[in-house]
Amino acid sequence: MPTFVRTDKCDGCKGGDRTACMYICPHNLMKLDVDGSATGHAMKAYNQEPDQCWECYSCVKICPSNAIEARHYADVVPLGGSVQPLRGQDSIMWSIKFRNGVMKRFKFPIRTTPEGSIDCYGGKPKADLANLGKALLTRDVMGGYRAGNPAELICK
Amino acid sequence: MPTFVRTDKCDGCKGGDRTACMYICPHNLMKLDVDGSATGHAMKAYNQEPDQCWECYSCVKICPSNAIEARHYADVVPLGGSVQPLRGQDSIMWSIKFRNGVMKRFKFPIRTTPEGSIDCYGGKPKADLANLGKALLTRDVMGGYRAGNPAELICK
Amino acid sequence: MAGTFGNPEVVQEEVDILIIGGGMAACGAAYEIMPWIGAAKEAGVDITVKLVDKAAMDRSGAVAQGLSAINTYIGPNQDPADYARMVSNDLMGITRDDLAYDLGRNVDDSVHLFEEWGLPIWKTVNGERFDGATWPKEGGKLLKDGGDPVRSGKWQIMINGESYKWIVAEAAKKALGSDNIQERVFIVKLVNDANDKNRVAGAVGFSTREDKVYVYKFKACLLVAGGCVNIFRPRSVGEGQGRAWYPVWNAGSTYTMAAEAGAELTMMENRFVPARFKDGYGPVGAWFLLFKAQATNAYGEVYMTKNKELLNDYPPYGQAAVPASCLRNHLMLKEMKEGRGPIYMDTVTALAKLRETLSPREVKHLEAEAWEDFLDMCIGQCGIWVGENIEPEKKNSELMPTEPYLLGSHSGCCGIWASGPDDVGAPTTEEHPDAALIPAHLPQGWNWGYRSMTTVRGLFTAGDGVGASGHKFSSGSHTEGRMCAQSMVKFVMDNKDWVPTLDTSVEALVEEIYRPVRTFLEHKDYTTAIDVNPHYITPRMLQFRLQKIMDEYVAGVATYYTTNGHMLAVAEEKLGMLKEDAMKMRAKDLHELLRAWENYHRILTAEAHMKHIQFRKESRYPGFYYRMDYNLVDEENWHCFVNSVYDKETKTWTVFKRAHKDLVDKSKLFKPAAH
Amino acid sequence: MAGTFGNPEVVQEEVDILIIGGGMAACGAAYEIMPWIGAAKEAGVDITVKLVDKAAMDRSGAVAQGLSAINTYIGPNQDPADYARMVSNDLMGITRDDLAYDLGRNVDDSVHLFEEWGLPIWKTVNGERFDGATWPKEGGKLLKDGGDPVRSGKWQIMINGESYKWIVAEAAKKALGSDNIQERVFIVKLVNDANDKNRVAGAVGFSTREDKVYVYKFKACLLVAGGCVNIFRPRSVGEGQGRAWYPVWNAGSTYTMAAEAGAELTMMENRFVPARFKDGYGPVGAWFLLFKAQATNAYGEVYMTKNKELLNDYPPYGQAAVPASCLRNHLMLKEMKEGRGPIYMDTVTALAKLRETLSPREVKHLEAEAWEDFLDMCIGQCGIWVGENIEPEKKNSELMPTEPYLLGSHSGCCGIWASGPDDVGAPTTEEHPDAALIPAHLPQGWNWGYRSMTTVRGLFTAGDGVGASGHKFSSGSHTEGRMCAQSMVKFVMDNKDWVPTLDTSVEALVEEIYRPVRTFLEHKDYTTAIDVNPHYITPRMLQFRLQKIMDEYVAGVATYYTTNGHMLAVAEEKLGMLKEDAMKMRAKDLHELLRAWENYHRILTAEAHMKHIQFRKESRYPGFYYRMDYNLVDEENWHCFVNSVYDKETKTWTVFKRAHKDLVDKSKLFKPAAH
Ligand SMILES: Cc1cc2c(cc1C)N(S(=O)(=O)O)[C@@H]1C(=O)NC(=O)N=C1N2C[C@H](O)[C@H](O)[C@H](O)COP(=O)(O)OP(=O)(O)OC[C@H]1O[C@@H](n2cnc3c(N)ncnc32)[C@H](O)[C@@H]1O
Ligand SMILES: Cc1cc2c(cc1C)N(S(=O)(=O)O)[C@@H]1C(=O)NC(=O)N=C1N2C[C@H](O)[C@H](O)[C@H](O)COP(=O)(O)OP(=O)(O)OC[C@H]1O[C@@H](n2cnc3c(N)ncnc32)[C@H](O)[C@@H]1O
Ligand SMILES: Nc1ncnc2c1ncn2[C@@H]1O[C@H](COP(=O)(O)O)[C@@H](O)[C@H]1O
Ligand SMILES: Nc1ncnc2c1ncn2[C@@H]1O[C@H](COP(=O)(O)O)[C@@H](O)[C@H]1O
Ligand SMILES: Nc1ncnc2c1ncn2[C@@H]1O[C@H](COP(=O)(O)O)[C@@H](O)[C@H]1O
Ligand code: SF4
Ligand code: SF4
Ligand code: SF4
Ligand code: SF4
Ligand code: NA
Repeated sequence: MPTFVRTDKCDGCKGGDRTACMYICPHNLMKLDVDGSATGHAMKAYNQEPDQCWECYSCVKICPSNAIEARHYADVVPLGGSVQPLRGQDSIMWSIKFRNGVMKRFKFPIRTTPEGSIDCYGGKPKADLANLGKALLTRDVMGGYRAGNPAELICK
Repeated sequence: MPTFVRTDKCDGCKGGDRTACMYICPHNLMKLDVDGSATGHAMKAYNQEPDQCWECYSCVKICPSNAIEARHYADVVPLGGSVQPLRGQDSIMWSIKFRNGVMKRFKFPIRTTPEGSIDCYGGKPKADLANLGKALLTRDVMGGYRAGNPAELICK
Repeated sequence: MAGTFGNPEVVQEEVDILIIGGGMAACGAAYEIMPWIGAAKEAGVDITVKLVDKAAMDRSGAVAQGLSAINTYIGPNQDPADYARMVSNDLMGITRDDLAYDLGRNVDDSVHLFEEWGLPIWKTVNGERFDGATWPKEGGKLLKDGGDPVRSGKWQIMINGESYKWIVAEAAKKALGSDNIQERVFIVKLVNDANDKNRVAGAVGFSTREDKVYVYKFKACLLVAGGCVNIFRPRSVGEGQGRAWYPVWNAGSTYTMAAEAGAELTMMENRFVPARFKDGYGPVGAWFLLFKAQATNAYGEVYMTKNKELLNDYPPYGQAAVPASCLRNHLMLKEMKEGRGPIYMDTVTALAKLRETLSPREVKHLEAEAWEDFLDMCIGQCGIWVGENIEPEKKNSELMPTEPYLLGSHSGCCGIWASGPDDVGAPTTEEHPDAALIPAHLPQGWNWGYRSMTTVRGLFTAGDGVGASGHKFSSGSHTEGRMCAQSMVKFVMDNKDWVPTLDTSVEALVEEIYRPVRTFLEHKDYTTAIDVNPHYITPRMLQFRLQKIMDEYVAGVATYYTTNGHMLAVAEEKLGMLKEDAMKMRAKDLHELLRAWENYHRILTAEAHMKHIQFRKESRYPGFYYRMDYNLVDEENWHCFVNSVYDKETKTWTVFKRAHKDLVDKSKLFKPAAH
Repeated sequence: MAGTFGNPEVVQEEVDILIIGGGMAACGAAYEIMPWIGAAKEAGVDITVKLVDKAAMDRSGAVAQGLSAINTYIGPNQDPADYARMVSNDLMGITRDDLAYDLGRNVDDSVHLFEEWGLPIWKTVNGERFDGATWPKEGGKLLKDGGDPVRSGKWQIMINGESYKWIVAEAAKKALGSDNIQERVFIVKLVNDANDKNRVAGAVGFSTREDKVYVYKFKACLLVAGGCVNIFRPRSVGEGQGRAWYPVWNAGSTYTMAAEAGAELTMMENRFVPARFKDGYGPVGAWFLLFKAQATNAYGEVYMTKNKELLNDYPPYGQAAVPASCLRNHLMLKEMKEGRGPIYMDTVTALAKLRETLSPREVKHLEAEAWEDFLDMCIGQCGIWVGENIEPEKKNSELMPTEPYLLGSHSGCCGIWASGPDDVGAPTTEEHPDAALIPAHLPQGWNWGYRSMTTVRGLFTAGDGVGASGHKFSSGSHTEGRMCAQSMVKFVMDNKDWVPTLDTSVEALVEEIYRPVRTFLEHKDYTTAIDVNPHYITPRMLQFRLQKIMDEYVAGVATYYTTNGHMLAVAEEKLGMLKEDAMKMRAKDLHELLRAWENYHRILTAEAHMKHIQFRKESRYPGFYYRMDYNLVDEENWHCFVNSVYDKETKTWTVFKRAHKDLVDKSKLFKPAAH
């Protein structure tokens, strides 16, 4: 299911020096063809190694022009289906088309806080070197420590 | 073990309209890169689909410039060996180099008559329509018919 | 002048006889046909012939690389009946004795011609063996004059065969004349006659070098485009996937075109899974038979001895003096499955032993002989040896059963149901409980007028094309081609006023053949990378998909050759979708158009294979494949042929039984079954 | 300014702490470390830190795509000891209770942070389940405030996890600050200290975007570059080969770099062979545990029931209430091997049953939940569903065991031998018959001063890096990273005057890293086609070769996961040559340089795997792999860790045993063995 870039939609991220898809692909697959020498389509992006694509959709989800789609890997999957997301700030919408034409749509939450809003240490204790290596910083305020029943430890 | 073409040796069969390697490859793999757009090497040949190469050596044997060699298929075979023929009119010489440097040479006959000398029907009987479908044309003169013991045939 | 990529020139030609393919069978036909055409001309009938090959005849087909043995040579001391028995035995009893017997009595003639033409054939002179160029100096004789070939096995004789095809093609080309030969045209399909749907009237193909479509009309056609390679995933999947055992370029064209034309296929469930030198696919015959090497498991145990009790599971076949190829695999596979691999060819012991018994001169040649066996026909295996530093006298080599191949001339017997000789006692009627299920338009019995004609009028075949025989090899394929030459001349003379009329318009045929090109041109700019596009599929990916389906569900290597009815049902569904998707193949150039149509041929051949395996509710070829839901050889219910016809309109198969009959006594093959 | 392709700019940087990787563990470390660095600064010690990731942290590592569950959440009602027991049980008894227990008591803290940061976690409110955005309106609570998560299994809780990594990375990036983060740099190797060869002093890598080599010096380093994918041939070999279960981009960097630096590895024989939805690799956890689906053979038989007697072959492990993952595979494989495949997940029955028991509102969500499970973490599986017209309520899907993966955080336990907590009763000495074979420079016992330090001074690891534990998953990996943060700050403070000195010159390092580039530039014009050249090998072909060796000889899918000592010996020889050939890899651009070094990392990891399997003369993980020459779980001789060290000079491995010890009572897991 490698991704492909639609020529009619990609604008090369408006000529910025790094494109969104190149920025995000965990496997370094997306590439901007600056002069068109690789694809014949200058200033548009392409997947430079489709058979290494994990189909993680990171590029699909991030593209500001919705120019990236996936064609399920042709050596395995019959043609004609598509699975396309639209990722917003707090939710993602999936449009799903079967080979036989059946359509489905799903919407799922992705985040309960605004993007960029994380306040890492707000309301958290200050680190105290005396505790270094003894306990995670936030275990008291976040309540995540499970002390355990000492009787369960054979040698203790 | 796809074949490769050495840039220093291939002369594009001197610009003839069909090259020897293109002529011979049973799988249509060898191609002349007329303008260099495919390989960067104009008027030289290349193997356009190495992973479909049967390693039949037809191209290797026919190249008038000895420009074609084989690099044993790298997804299977450790590097460093080579198996290279020189095919003459009546015999073929093989130079064999192992990965570890061991060398061997072999020479084998390939033909007992001069190339092009076959006289198809010389000394053969004329076809007689009365025999059509009854016996191969040359079975009497070439002595190849084995009549068989009729007793072996159950229903006859 | 050729057209453009989007708009090919259309070349229309009418001949009396079209030969599709330029391999061993085609060369045999080409050689044999001209004198008979000459005779016909003298009798006032002008017959034109054309041979079309996708490649160059000098090196096209299975023998491109050469061969190191001629595997079918009867010689003066064996009977054609012995040969027919051997064929039957190796193919688990279900072969056509008429075809094998007929081949056996004729095949040596071709071999004698090869020798005359210049093929070097080893000889034994005064008990010592000499290569094909040396024996004349030692007082040896030609085969036809009683010369003594070097037998590797009962049927095989050794040659210096690097130029085998080159030599055979020279004779064929000289005979036909270059005007009657068209190379680099790939035939895509046969066209039925407009007035007789059970008859062929034409064929259509395209040039792989120029933008041209060729439309041929004819009275008779010899379809000899070889067997089928690469429908199963090969064991090497990178660059090495081109290294198949059988020629990677034979793509099932024979079976698919015949099926689409309506010809009856036979034994398409059969396959050949050769045990070969691992990775290089080097042949084993010379090692087993000439060098007398043994194959062992990783612990040095000879599995043919160790596991011989397993043969008792398959009476009477297991009791044959030489167990069938599939049964040899069966015994090997037991070791692999139970974790006692790798399997080795014990070359070290074999060569050491030979050194003890051969003459000093022969010992000198021994090493060269071992290398020549591969250099003549499987150079890739030498590539493995040099890369892995294997000198066969010092280090053993691994063996491995390969992915399955479909063919009718080597040790397999799938193919087309062909008319046999009428003088060996073959049945002429159909008498068995299911005879009524045989579609009515099909002939009764094993011969229907023209030797080697298929069930479709005017369509002939030979070599890998003829099913239910096998073990013809290079020489036998040549011979079968020669027999076809005569039948076709006869057929044309009998039909001299008949005019072929295509059942499809030339425009529609051209449109169909160039569909992958048009699909590409229409959609290529939709995406930025031409290989990933929702509107089409590359032939390469299509091939991978086919191979994956066959490998995983139709008893490929992935499952140690096992399948069952459920897996076959899944395969059926997946192949169905693949066939639909094949209509969306793209071709970005003529080379890819070639790959597109090759793969279409592969798909249909694969489907036939699957349908036949589905129909035959037993495991006739243990070691080649196992239906685990019917894991036995069921002589009572399945000692019969499985045949089929394809309907190109509905795209469906009708599969049915035909009765088997022995024309020579097989009991001579078997020792009595162990308790 | 960057250099040129042939002549990269060299960037040298000295920091106190280098974090290699940007995945779950790295993000945990990044978050936890800054307050402690702040505290150190107040105490007068300035500590600098840098995080280097080959990709972009927002979507790097295994969680790039998202996840649909957090698989390790203890909750208030289970004990860390229960968790340690589960880990041990699933990994056939050989795990480090100290590591698992320590993780178990700390892991929930990270989960609570994730929820604070914005990760939607499903909740049960008044007996009904709600997604992570809906429960607040229904009166649900945060986990930390006693909210009730939706448990799929005993340890797993459901999330809406599409943005899981994005959220966790946001916290990490904010904490560290962008100046301390370098993305798109691939670290190739660690550099030992010139004065202490058992200590790390630096690391070297290259930019995948600019012609730059990065040389880092440091006091401490956290190596958390994930597990290892693609050392075995995947089942799909065309375009689909990118579709692996675990992230295709994690290439064994963690294990290889640690080994080359001299760190002791542990349990590298372990692997994970997940049973997954066929071809798409869709996860099965939610289907089994949440939707209560059953897996059957082709005949509808539930193999876990049908074959349960097989569990008796493996006492006591077979008697666990939940059989280990490998044993579940073992029962499935029996069906496949005996020809009763395909295996199916019976989604149809499961969904139909659920409809009967859920509330109407829940039923409405059921279909969406089934799809979300894949859309959140394995979109490719939905690709299969749409292509094959599979609606899970109407048609069952095939399951299949995959090719093997090497990892330490999921259901596997290979990795690096790491120092554990000192308060849970772990051994501090080595007492077993073979203790003398442990190389003398290695520590005794399970803790040696700094939590999560490897046996190499200054080198720490977490997540997939830590061996002999497993079942940490995303949350546990984050937690282990956090523990490392503290240890590293401590280590740096304890070594504040120590100055790192690289044991290799910068020039030599640069030369080595850019060797594939130079090889390419030097030889590329020798042949007309750049991919076939006798002077180099493409990383792609090298990878195929590696996968073929591992698949065929080291218990890949080709042999149904079986091997033996002979096959391993062949693998050893072939891997040796492959390692030599790796020196001849070419890189035609920076992207290929990345692939070259990834594949080098894969080779060494694969070699470690092979050496460990060779050493452990039993079959500890039936269903993951079988040594057919020792096809049993041998508690008497092999209830122990297998550990190893690599010597980068001689390129050889030393493999040895370490004693295993239970720190929590395992007998609670087992019912008495059936006769
Ligand atoms: C590949 C191979 C083959 C053999 C062996 C080893 C190896 C490695 N061995 S050992 O294993 O035992 O070692 C043998 C051996 O030593 N001795 C022997 O006698 N025969 C052996 N064979 C078998 C024979 O070669 C085989 O039986 C015959 O060649 C079969 O003859 P024929 O049926 O004519 O097929 P072909 O492959 O020769 O020719 C096919 C032709 O068709 C063309 N073609 C194909 N599709 C076409 C299309 N669509 N349109 C137009 N043309 C289209 C081809 O170009 C070719 O011309
Ligand atoms: C892929 C995957 C993973 C999981 C699951 C399904 C699937 C399909 N499942 S389910 O199956 O159960 O469905 C889980 C699930 O639902 N719930 C859960 O909690 N965990 C699951 N995992 C497991 C966790 O994801 C896993 O345990 C953790 O992510 C492990 O964390 P860590 O050890 O940090 O590895 P990482 O992959 O996150 O990060 C690796 C980082 O290293 C970078 N990197 C790698 N090599 C490098 C180099 N040489 N130089 C520089 N950087 C270099 C990477 O870019 C990355 O940043
Ligand atoms: N072990 C064997 N026993 C008998 N015949 C064999 C054996 N191996 C190969 N042959 C025959 O030798 C010829 C060439 O074999 P191969 O190289 O396997 O194609 C064929 O006729 C095979 O049937
Ligand atoms: N020699 C044969 N040829 C064809 N079909 C056969 C043969 N022997 C048995 N069958 C088929 O096997 C099935 C059972 O046949 P029977 O056992 O003869 O009743 C029927 O479908 C027969 O058509
Ligand atoms: N059949 C099962 N029985 C028990 N636990 C399972 C089962 N399948 C999956 N799991 C667990 O569920 C979680 C996710 O599973 P998976 O999707 O297989 O990665 C892991 O913790 C697995 O160990
Ligand atoms: S992110 Fe989208 S618009 Fe930007 S370069 Fe990539 S494909 Fe084009
Ligand atoms: S889907 Fe993922 S792996 Fe594939 S190109 Fe996009 S970001 Fe890269
Ligand atoms: S035959 Fe040789 S010289 Fe001629 S084009 Fe081919 S490689 Fe070049
Ligand atoms: S070796 Fe044979 S298949 Fe390969 S390119 Fe040469 S002629 Fe073609
Ligand atoms: Na042979």
